Amino acid sequence: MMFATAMLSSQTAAVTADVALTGTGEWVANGFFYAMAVVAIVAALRMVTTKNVVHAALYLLVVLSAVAGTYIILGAEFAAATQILVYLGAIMVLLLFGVMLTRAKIGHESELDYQQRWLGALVAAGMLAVMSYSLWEAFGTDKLPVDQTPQRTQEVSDSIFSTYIVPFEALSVLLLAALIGAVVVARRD
Amino acid sequence: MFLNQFLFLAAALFCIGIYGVLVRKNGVLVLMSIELILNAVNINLVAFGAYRGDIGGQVFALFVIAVAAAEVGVGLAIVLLIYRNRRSIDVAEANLLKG
Amino acid sequence: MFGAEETIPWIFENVWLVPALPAASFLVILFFGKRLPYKGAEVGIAAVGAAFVLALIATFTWIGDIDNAEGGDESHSEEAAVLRVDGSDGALPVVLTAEEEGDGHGGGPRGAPIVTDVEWFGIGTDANQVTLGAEDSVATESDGASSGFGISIGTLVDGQSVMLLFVVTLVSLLVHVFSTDYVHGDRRYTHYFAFLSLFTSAMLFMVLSSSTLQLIVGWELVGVCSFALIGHWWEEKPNSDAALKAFLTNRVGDVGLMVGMIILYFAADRSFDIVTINEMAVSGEIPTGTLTIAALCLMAAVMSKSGQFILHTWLPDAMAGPTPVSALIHAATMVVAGVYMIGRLYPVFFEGFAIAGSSLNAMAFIGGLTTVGGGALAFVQRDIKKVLAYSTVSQLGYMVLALGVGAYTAGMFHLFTHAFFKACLFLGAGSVSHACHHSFDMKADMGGLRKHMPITFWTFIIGTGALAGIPPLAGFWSKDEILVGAGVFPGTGGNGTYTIPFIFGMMTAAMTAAYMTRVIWLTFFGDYRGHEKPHESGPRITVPLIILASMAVVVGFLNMPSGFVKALRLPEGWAHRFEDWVEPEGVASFVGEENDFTHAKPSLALAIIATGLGITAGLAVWQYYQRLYRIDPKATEYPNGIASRNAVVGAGHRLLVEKYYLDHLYTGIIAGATKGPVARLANWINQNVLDGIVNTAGRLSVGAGQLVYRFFDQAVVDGAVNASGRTAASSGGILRRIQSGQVREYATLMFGAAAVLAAIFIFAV
Amino acid sequence: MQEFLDTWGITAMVFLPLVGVALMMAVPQKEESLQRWLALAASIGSAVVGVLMLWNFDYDDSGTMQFAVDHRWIEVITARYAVGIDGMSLPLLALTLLVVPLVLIYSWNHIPAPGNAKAFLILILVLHTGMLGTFVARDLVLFFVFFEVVLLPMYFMIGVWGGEQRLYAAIKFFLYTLFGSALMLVSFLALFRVTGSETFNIVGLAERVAEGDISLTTQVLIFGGMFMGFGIKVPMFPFHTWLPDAHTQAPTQGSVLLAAVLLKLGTYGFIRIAIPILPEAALEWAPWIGLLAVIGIIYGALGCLAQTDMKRLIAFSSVAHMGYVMLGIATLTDFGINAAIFGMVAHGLITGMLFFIAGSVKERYHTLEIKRLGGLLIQAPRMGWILGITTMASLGLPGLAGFWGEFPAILASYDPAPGLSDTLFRVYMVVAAIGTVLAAAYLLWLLQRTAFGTPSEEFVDDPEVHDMVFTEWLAWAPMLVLIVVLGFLPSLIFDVTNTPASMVGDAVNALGR
Repeated sequence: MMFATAMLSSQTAAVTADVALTGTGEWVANGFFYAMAVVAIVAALRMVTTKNVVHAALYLLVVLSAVAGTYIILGAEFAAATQILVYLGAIMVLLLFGVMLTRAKIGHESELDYQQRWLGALVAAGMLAVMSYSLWEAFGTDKLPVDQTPQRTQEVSDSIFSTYIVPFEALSVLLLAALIGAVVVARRD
Repeated sequence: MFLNQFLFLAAALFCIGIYGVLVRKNGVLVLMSIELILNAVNINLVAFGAYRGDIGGQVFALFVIAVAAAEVGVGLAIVLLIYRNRRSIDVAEANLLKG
Repeated sequence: MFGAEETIPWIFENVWLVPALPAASFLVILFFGKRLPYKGAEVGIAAVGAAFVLALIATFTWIGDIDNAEGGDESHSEEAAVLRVDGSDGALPVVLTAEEEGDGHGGGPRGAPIVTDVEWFGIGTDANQVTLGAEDSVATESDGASSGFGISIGTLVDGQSVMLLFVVTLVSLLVHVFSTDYVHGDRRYTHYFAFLSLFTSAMLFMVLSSSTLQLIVGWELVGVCSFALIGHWWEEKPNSDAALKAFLTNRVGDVGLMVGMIILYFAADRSFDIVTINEMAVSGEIPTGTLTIAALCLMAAVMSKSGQFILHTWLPDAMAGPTPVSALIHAATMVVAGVYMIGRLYPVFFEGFAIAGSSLNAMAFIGGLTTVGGGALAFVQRDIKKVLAYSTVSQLGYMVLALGVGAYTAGMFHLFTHAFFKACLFLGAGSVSHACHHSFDMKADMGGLRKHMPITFWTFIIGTGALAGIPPLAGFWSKDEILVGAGVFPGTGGNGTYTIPFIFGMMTAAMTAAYMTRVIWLTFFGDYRGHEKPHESGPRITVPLIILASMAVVVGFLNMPSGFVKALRLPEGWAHRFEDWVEPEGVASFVGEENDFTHAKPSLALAIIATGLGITAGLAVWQYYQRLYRIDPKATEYPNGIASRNAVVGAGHRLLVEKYYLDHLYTGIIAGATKGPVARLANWINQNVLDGIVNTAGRLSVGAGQLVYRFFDQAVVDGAVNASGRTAASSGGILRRIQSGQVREYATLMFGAAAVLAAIFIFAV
Repeated sequence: MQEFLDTWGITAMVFLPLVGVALMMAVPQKEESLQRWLALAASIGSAVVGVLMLWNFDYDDSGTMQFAVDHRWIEVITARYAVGIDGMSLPLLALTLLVVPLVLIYSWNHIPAPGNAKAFLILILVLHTGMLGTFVARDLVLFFVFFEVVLLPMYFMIGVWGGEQRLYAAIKFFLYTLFGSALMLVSFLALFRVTGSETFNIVGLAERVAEGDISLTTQVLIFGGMFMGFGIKVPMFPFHTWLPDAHTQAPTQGSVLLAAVLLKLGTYGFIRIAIPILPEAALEWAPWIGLLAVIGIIYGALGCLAQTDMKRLIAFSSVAHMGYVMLGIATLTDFGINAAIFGMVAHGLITGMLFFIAGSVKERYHTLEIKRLGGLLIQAPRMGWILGITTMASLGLPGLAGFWGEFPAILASYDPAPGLSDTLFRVYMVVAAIGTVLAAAYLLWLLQRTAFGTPSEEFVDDPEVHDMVFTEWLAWAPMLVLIVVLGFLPSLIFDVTNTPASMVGDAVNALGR
């Protein structure tokens, strides 16, 4: 249904013979989003079900990249870039190191899950049901504003250093504390 | 584009993360699942930011990313500590909370 | 050099003979090879030898033209021009069009590309080009005659292609000779030479292509030859796996190649012609945005073909092929196809990536990353060929880096020098393995070989020196030029944009020397660790080695900086010869745009620092192994090394051993998922959903009543009884386990309760 | 000579096989070798007439119908016997004229169980007439008749000489195609009615539609009927499920004919009938056809990766390859349609070749289970090499025929006909390009698992496994040569097809959308 309308609008847009951005752009963005969403969800599912720790980490990498893709669709290019840099660059390496430092087997490991997987699945499914229902009730078919210009990096930095300066500073302190804390906790005495 | 398509994606990732936290034994895997949850939150933040035309959503997503980095650092440190003390990172064996 | 009235030298007109000779030899070997006295090897050598002679003629004609033009016509600021020849009538070579822009007076500029084209096929009509809304849209007129756009096939001769002609034919010839001994008595000796010929022909075809379509054809043909030669011993699965991996990884890049070339085709008003595309890219007729997208797509092709990070993983695996093949294809020629393509379409990349601009571009960054990432991996290999393979990856990164920072000549020069010293190293490794009973394991089967095989040893040392950039060997000059070209070091005259690539380049300079010292020590020093006594190889192996090693000594002097020449009081004409010969100043030139294409100024201090870094790193590794030797002459690593003592270093070491887990990502995750779950899902949908609909449509009409009966009577009534029993039992189980003291169970409870509560709030309140 | 060809040439070519059938009927069943010679003679006779016509064809005028005959036929429904050849049908005719004799040669010592060469060869000849007729028909009723003539022989071929599940496959093939044909016939009749035309002539109908004021909705609906008829034959996703079954169960000869020629009847229908008559509706349908085409490309490739049976894998690869053909058609440009015709010929040669090889492998190993095969290059080196070349051609390696069907189709979708969304088709382009990676993956995987490695233990000393025999050489060599020659000289086909393809493209352009 949505597809059909998108298709029709795409054709009319092309008739006006300019580089159609509104109709087809949305169609492409939607296609891209759903591709990303499917990749993210499939990879996430594999991540929590795979028997191989390193594969799980690599699946997480796929999820994180896909999420970065959705940021781009939402016009948040800086967030996407940060996602890639911080998550893919830093956190993934940390996790891989964690895997290796704890001498987890790189290959298959049979005993990664608890026996009662269905309980966890039940809870997760329950939450998903509740959330989906309430999301649908609350937002229904609300649309995002059409004229989405990418939010410029400059605006982001401007607001960080003006409106959100206090949280920013607090975050800096938190990072410092976490750094020291991690060193203290992991130090070999 | 609907707002909800992003929110539903986030909800799905969130619940998958919850599932991972609940069923995984390996501490590192639990941390990964938490990353998934945080990412779901981030999608929500950015999506609402775009919905309301407010830059704040993105800013807070950035904050969350930074916090996540800290969280992974501390979390891994704890996992390492558990590993060093117990030669295992099975979180099931960490049951000191038992009454 | 020659104006519109003059004729073009015979060799440039008929340069198609160079690829045609090996192609003919391929057919001859394929059909008659087994019946010939030397099983086809002689045909291959003769054909490639003849091609080499032709290439030499072409090279010296080109050099002569350039030097003559320089003598008579001092000003280099001629306007762009291209000499086009229509070869389709096969009649006298006449210059049809000497397209000159501006007030071209008489003689064309030096270094103008010479294009000789014949029509390949025609497709499409002009009417299609008329966009609607244009004034004179004549669409339906068709007078029956085939009025297609001619798509041409032909040759493009300029400095770059002549240089590659020389390199490819020379290395190929030497590899042919080397192979007659190396693969002697192989199970598929004849096929081996057939494919060497086919590869040489395809590579030359690609090098000479005048259109992007032809480039794609050549590009894929060299890929398939590489596939066949990597999988030469296809009886063993690892070999055919490596071949498949190489082909498939390259196919991924080929998607980029195809899309990029298609974009350029339409952007250049439906033309595949390389010169036209370059002209339009320089003149700004193609919007920069389009160029950027095209350049990014093409970059994917470069990444796969030229082994750039993260698509480099096939190249080390490709070492499963015979060693001469590795030397020819996976070191000297095919893998530089990506670099060559960047050079061919340099205006596209230059404008698309805004190389002269003020921000770091993808090409320089990828090149830099590759050069360091590849070099680091070389440290942990046991297999001598794999070290060389990663070193190739690293050096290819250098070339891409050079092109990415705008140092065109430096990149091409490094391509040129690298071909010789890396082929020398690979053939040297082949010679070593020939002596060590076809093992490539440095740690288990080598050591102390310098006494047994002196020629191989010395040529290998020269190759290593050139690779590590020890003056005055070839690698020093080209590497130094790249570092200078980054324009970061004080006094080199850049705008400081490329700091990161520069740092990567410096790091690699040190790393290269270090890991090559490791190879030398493990292979040639220490005590011999193999079983039977090694021996020096025969002349068919050593002579190519000596030739390549002497090339590795000499070719660097082709492009000395003028300051150096002055300092040594050498004739001034000796400076930057290579630059004069190869750097395009014809149509493909981009001088004069506001994004100017400039040359960096050489710096003596930088050369000293870079060389010093390399030598220091090499000496440190040397010291490391000397100490080890004093502990245990047969040892290859410390029994309790730092990697086993320190967990973090151990983890880093493991990251390298696991090759950054990229293979896990590709094979396990991407290929595994596509081949496994995704393909099975598609098949399942096919069998059960699509087919199911068809089948059910038939079956439903037959057995509906029976189904209803079965479902109602058997499933519902019986099922309800069974299910209620199960539910009761399991709910008791939950209650029993509630108080266990485990975080997980509390979490489960918490989330579960949250979900329930939320549900209550939503529905009840 | 020219006079004979102009008046009787096409008729002779089309019906010579039927003459052969009549003669074979008169010969008793046990005279097998005579039967073979008769069948071969009939097909070669037809081919000789065909070659004579190709020789006398005016290649500068490939846009118009040549050797055209227009004669009254069934006056009650104003159907006429109108036939002719132009640049669009010529390559496909040539393909048919080449493939059928080769199939007959291959059948010399490869008659599948349960034997009965007489019936088998007769069916091939009837099929021959049907296929040739479809490519020369200029009248919709005539086209329909020939289109349907093809069905029955194929049905019997699968149902009698097929594999274990032959009845299921045969019925599925028959009903599926018949379903599509029924809708197609309805469309033809509707077209006849709404235009008020006096004949079923294709050109006449196209002119009527162009000048008449038939509402766009009607046109779109009529196109829809044709789409079902042709699309099922192609086969397009999601109407392809008859194909793997039919291919897997059919005897080798049936598979080859099915892949080489029968599938092209569908695509040919699009470019000969559906698009020229209803260009406006084609513009409406094109995005959807393109979408199904690219889905087919990816989906067919994924399906291939999951197969364990060599023949089924090749069958699925047809879905992917015909996806490229349909993508070319969906762009509605001269480039795309040229690419489509080239793609049809290339696919016919390459996939036909692959089915030949699969048949010969099956005959030697008595299985096509990929994991039981291996080491073909050791046991039958020449056949292994041919398999290698053919897979390379199939994955679209430049220098072999497959590339020129694939690449121009991808190229064309960068810039589809005016009135179609550039963005949408560029997305298709990228997806189709990614499909080439998957194509390489499954084909090389097939090659690796069947040709490389060492033979499995059960077949190491099997005396039945031998290299190629004479009839195989005779049947395969022309196809291989053509695969290579067309790879280097694509102009052989593009020069013929360019004018008629451009005419179709122009007809769409002329709509001024």
